[in-house]
Amino acid sequence: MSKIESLKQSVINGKRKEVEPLVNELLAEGMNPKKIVEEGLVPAMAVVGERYKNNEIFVPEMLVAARAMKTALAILEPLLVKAGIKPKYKVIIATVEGDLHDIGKNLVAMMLRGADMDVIDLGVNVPADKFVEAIGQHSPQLIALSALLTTTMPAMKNTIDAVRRSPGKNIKIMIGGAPITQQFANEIGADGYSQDAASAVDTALKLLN
Amino acid sequence: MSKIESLKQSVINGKRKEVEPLVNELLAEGMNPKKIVEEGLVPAMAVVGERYKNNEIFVPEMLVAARAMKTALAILEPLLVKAGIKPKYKVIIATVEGDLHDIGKNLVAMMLRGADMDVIDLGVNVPADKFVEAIGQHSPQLIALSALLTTTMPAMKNTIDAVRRSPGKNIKIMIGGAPITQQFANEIGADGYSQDAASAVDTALKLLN
Amino acid sequence: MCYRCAQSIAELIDSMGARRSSWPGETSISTIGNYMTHYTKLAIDRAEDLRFGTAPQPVSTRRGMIIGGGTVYPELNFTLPSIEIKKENWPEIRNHYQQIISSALQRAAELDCPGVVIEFETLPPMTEHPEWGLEIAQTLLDSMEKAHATHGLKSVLRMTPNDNREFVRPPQLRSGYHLERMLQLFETSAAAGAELLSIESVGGKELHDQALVECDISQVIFALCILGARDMEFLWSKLHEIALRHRVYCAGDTACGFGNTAMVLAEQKIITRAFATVVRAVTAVRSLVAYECGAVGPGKDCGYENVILKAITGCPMAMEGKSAACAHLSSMGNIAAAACDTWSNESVQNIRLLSAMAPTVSMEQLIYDCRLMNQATHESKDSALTLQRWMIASDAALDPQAFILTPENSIALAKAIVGADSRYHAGQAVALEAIRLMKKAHEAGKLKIAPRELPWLDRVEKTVTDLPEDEDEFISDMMETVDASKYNPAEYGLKT
Amino acid sequence: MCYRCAQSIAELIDSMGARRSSWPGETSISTIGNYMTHYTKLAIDRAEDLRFGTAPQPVSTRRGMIIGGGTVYPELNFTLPSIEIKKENWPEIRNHYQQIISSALQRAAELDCPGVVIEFETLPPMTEHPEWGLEIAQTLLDSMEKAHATHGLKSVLRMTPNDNREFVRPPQLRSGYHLERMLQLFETSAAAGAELLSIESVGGKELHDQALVECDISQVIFALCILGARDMEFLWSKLHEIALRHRVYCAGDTACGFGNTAMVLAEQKIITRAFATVVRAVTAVRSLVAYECGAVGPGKDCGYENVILKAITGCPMAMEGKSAACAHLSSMGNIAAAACDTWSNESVQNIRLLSAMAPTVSMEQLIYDCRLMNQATHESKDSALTLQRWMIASDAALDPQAFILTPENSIALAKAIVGADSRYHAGQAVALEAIRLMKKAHEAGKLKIAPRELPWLDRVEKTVTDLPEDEDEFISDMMETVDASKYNPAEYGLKT
Ligand SMILES: [Zn+2]
Ligand SMILES: [Zn+2]
Ligand SMILES: [Zn+2]
Repeated sequence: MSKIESLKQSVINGKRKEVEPLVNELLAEGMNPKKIVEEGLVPAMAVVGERYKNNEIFVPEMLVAARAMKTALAILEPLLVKAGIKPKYKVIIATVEGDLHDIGKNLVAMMLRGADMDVIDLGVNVPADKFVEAIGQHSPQLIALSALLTTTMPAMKNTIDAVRRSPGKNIKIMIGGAPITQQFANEIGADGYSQDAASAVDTALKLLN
Repeated sequence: MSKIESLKQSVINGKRKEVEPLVNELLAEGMNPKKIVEEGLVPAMAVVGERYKNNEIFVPEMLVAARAMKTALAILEPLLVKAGIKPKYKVIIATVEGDLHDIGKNLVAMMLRGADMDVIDLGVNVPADKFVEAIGQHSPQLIALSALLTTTMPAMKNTIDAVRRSPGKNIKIMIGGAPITQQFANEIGADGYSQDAASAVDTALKLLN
Repeated sequence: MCYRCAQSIAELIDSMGARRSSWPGETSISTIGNYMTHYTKLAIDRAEDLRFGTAPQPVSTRRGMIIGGGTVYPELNFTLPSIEIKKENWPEIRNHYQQIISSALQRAAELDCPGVVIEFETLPPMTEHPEWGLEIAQTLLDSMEKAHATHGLKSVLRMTPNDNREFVRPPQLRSGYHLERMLQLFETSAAAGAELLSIESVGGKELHDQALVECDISQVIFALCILGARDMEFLWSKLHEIALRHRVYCAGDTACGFGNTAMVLAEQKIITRAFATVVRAVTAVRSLVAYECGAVGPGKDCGYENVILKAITGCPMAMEGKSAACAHLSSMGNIAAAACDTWSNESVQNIRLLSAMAPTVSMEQLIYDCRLMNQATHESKDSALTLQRWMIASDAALDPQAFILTPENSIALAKAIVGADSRYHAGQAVALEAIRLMKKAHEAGKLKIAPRELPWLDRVEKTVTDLPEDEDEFISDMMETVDASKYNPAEYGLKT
Repeated sequence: MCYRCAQSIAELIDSMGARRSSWPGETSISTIGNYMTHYTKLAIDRAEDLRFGTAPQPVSTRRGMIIGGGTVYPELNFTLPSIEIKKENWPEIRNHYQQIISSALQRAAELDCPGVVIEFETLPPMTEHPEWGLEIAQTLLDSMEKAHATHGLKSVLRMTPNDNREFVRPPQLRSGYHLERMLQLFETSAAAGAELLSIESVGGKELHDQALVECDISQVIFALCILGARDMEFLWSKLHEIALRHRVYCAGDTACGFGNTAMVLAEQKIITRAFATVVRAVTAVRSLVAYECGAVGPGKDCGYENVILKAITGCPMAMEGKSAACAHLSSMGNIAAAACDTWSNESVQNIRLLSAMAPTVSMEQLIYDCRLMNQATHESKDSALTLQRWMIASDAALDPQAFILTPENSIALAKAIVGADSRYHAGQAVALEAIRLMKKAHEAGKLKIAPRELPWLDRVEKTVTDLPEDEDEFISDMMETVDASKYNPAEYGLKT
């Protein structure tokens, strides 16, 4: 097995301790940090995501893999920054105003990170104006909104309306949460809808490409 | 009991055979046909409607009363026409396109007639353009639409849209039927919503006054 | 095709096994295809044998479900939310059905369901354009096949096109555009793999609606036992031929637009419960015609009269009660399950509830209801009867319609029907028997009937008793009385 | 207020009748108000006594419902459809509740329901503005009074304000804006006539969410048995005082945000069912605290752990299963009813179904479910146990959580809890007992656990076994491990 393949397997299996030496060795061998991310980490998380989607593993196992990836990134990121390399996509995610549910949002954030996106998590109960402010600050390519209460679905619409009136009006918006449907997404002018955390990455990539 | 009171009671109790001589006697005594309608027939049907609403009687009993009223009207109407007296309000009623349900519509028609309205029943499965045509022909003050299928609710909206684009665009529109809600009425621009046949007269009068 | 088919022929058919769980060779079929069964005795004549999950003539499906063979299966129905059915919306419409079926079957598999009946009751434009109805049927069948391959989940499709013949007024029943398209949808979906054929046929409804709101029992009997029955004979003979051609089953009709309309009007206090109860009893005469013409069940869910038909025919029956509250409120929430073989939610829109889409919610509820019944049956016949006893006691004393549909009373009504020498007489007999049962129970304090309802019982009884003995006399009396503009006697083979 | 209240005092309280069906004179109350019950033995220790409709300590309401006195009552919940809760929408919002309650009670009266529990679970802004919550509560109470006057329909209101304390992050639990307003809504609605006080309290949830998605049992026990329990002690002592002041009942809390979150995550295959099952067992330690602080039931519907609490406390319990499928799918559709005293739909939006508005549909379904149970009970204790046997057999073998909540297993879990000398040890003991029950049953072929779930059982067992014996050591270990930014130990009376 090649070293990059070993790294991939270590991430898949969540063997955090194996990751650090492998990354250092690869760097010592002169491999480009960007290549390590693109050929080691991202494919590893894709495998993990696929296994989860096929009901072969559960989220805790994904989290362990995500942590292993994070260990690698902790070494690689400073190098990437120095070389001016950034993740291709930046995403802002939040649960809307009046709603405190964050498990679903957190899962989606984790999965997007696994797909090598830069995810800025604004937390829960986020008012529309705070959201617009954050967009101005971070200039994301994608916005992801979550709501779990029927009575905070209107807050989702308000947030989208506020974004559409702001300079960031053309940014793609995806939404999700238990009471949300494709029809509601159409009604309030969201660009995408994800039925569950597992398909969030697919939805995001469809919107971004 | 005064003779007009006797007439009222006969209509309430659906004694059709008593009605004809009583009306003729009242006319012979010089009573104005309009007064016979307003003080004998309409209050009788109001009592019947009230009893039905209070669950004291059933619809078949109402129908018998309505027939007794019709017997009276058969004598009075030619006189009223000759004197140029018409019911105060004209209503057009129909079940919308694609929908064949007519029991509810028929009940509402009966109740509106009991309130001395001139009801033109276009039947079931009535397309929007036919509806607009009938409005042009009859110039009603009120339109009543019925739908029983979720999938013919859009036809209700289409009909209202067509009316609103026509010369009769300011005519009041009320709607009803099993899947209909006040919220749907608001959404499609109906002026009123009646939850059941029993309250249709109240809804109609509220819109007309 | 005459009604009074010789009893000897009927018995011959019985002995040939025409009413059986799987199709025999084609030869025997074609020879019996042209004859009708005339039921003169009951398939089930003891109340203890009229119970859920078990029917003397079970129906076996291609994937090995045996309906009436001991297990009650959930039967799921669904419809679209508010959306116009037209070409532009077609992708969205197809998505709805795709989403409904995959989520519902997924849940059924998760809950280890032993098998599922899926009913596709089309919407009128899908019968008018049979290619649309077929496309959705195919979508459902594909998902069902996939669920079988992936999870081993057994399922069968009941196809219920709309009876659009009433779009012409007065209805054009025996020919024309709507009949042709309806038969085409039956034919093509049977060919595609829909194994159970059903319909809510409408013959007679054009006079029955008015009869209901006037509580006119004469016109009810005319509409159901004369007009409706004649139309069903016409229609179900056609369906029988289609079923034979594709080796699928005629499953049954329901007097939905008759008995259920009466029931719902009674729930809304528009007419009396007692009258709706008499109507229900009379509907059995009409719905029976499907079985006379070769249907083998499971009878269609919304026919509360099905329990009477099960006693007569021995065929398995779909029923619906508390878990169909999404479609209509009912006074028979538990008792309706007493003799069911499939247990249905009747219909629910594909809308979002807090947990999941509404059809998936219905699927879960039905599965748990069925599990409870199957547990009892699994234990013993006595256990099944114990659960049934509580189902009956739950509802029977509180509502006249629930009361006449106890297994015991259903058998009494069934006897009144098979004991009569014509459908007209059967209608009279079963109406009088229903009234007798109600009165007796009310007097014994076993049944609650509201005081303002009681006079109606006497009124209806007197009317039925005063009807002429002779059917032809009755027909000509009625033809003089009813609103002649509303129907066309020739469409029922009646001379004007 | 300390956890290890002397047993002698607890027994004194028992002997004074502190846990009874109606309030005694004020004097005895005020003397016992400051002590906590420490359960050291079970109120129900035989499985046959742990059944639906019957609790050793029934609760009597003002209109004469006796919950736990032999009859299972429907408990109806409802919420708004998608609508923003703000001043401008208030008339529409009030109309929704007005329409919900009048239609649902109307249906209950039509179906001769012996009594109804109405739960008003507010929406966050209605607790933040207690005058809003109170106005809706008053609307409900008025309709309930009217239904009693008109139809003789008995009903009682359960008031469930929101625990908004988590709107501040980390949550501010023991003081501040949200606590004050929540207590104000409890106080005013109790004064207005809400007889049952409940809440889904959130103490510990800020750490539990993360523990769930990581399947970290140590952090689960820390969140539930250390943090959550301490917060409940604080909160329920306050509620106890309010209840005493207005002579109403503390009904109970639920670990909804804990046990049900785990259950739903497991249904969605995000975490394993086996882990969710262990979490459920541990939630009982936390939910029990309400009863230790004076709650008398009926325990709140969504606490599937309630059956364990019923064994310990003898108090009646609300439960929910198949007829709450509108709110969440569940693997315990039938078994959840095995020991219920009220039977709930959990929650449903006020949206239109084909028959009626969804809350009315739920009301009808619950009533029929209850009728069936009450018929069995009415017949005999043996009959009730027979129905219960089928409910259990329906679900227990198919799902680990259903399995550990059979009456027999619930008693085993309850014993593990009362046998422990602290909540920390109770949490460990009940987790291990749940694992033991699952493993044993799986080995005996009595319980289906998916192969990919099995390794988790060993993993969790080992973690629990390896936890330190000493509670203080555990606490300081955990305080080092958990994300300290997420919670404030001082809000739980923990020293940092
Ligand atoms: Zn039907
Ligand atoms: Zn809850
Ligand atoms: Zn709840």
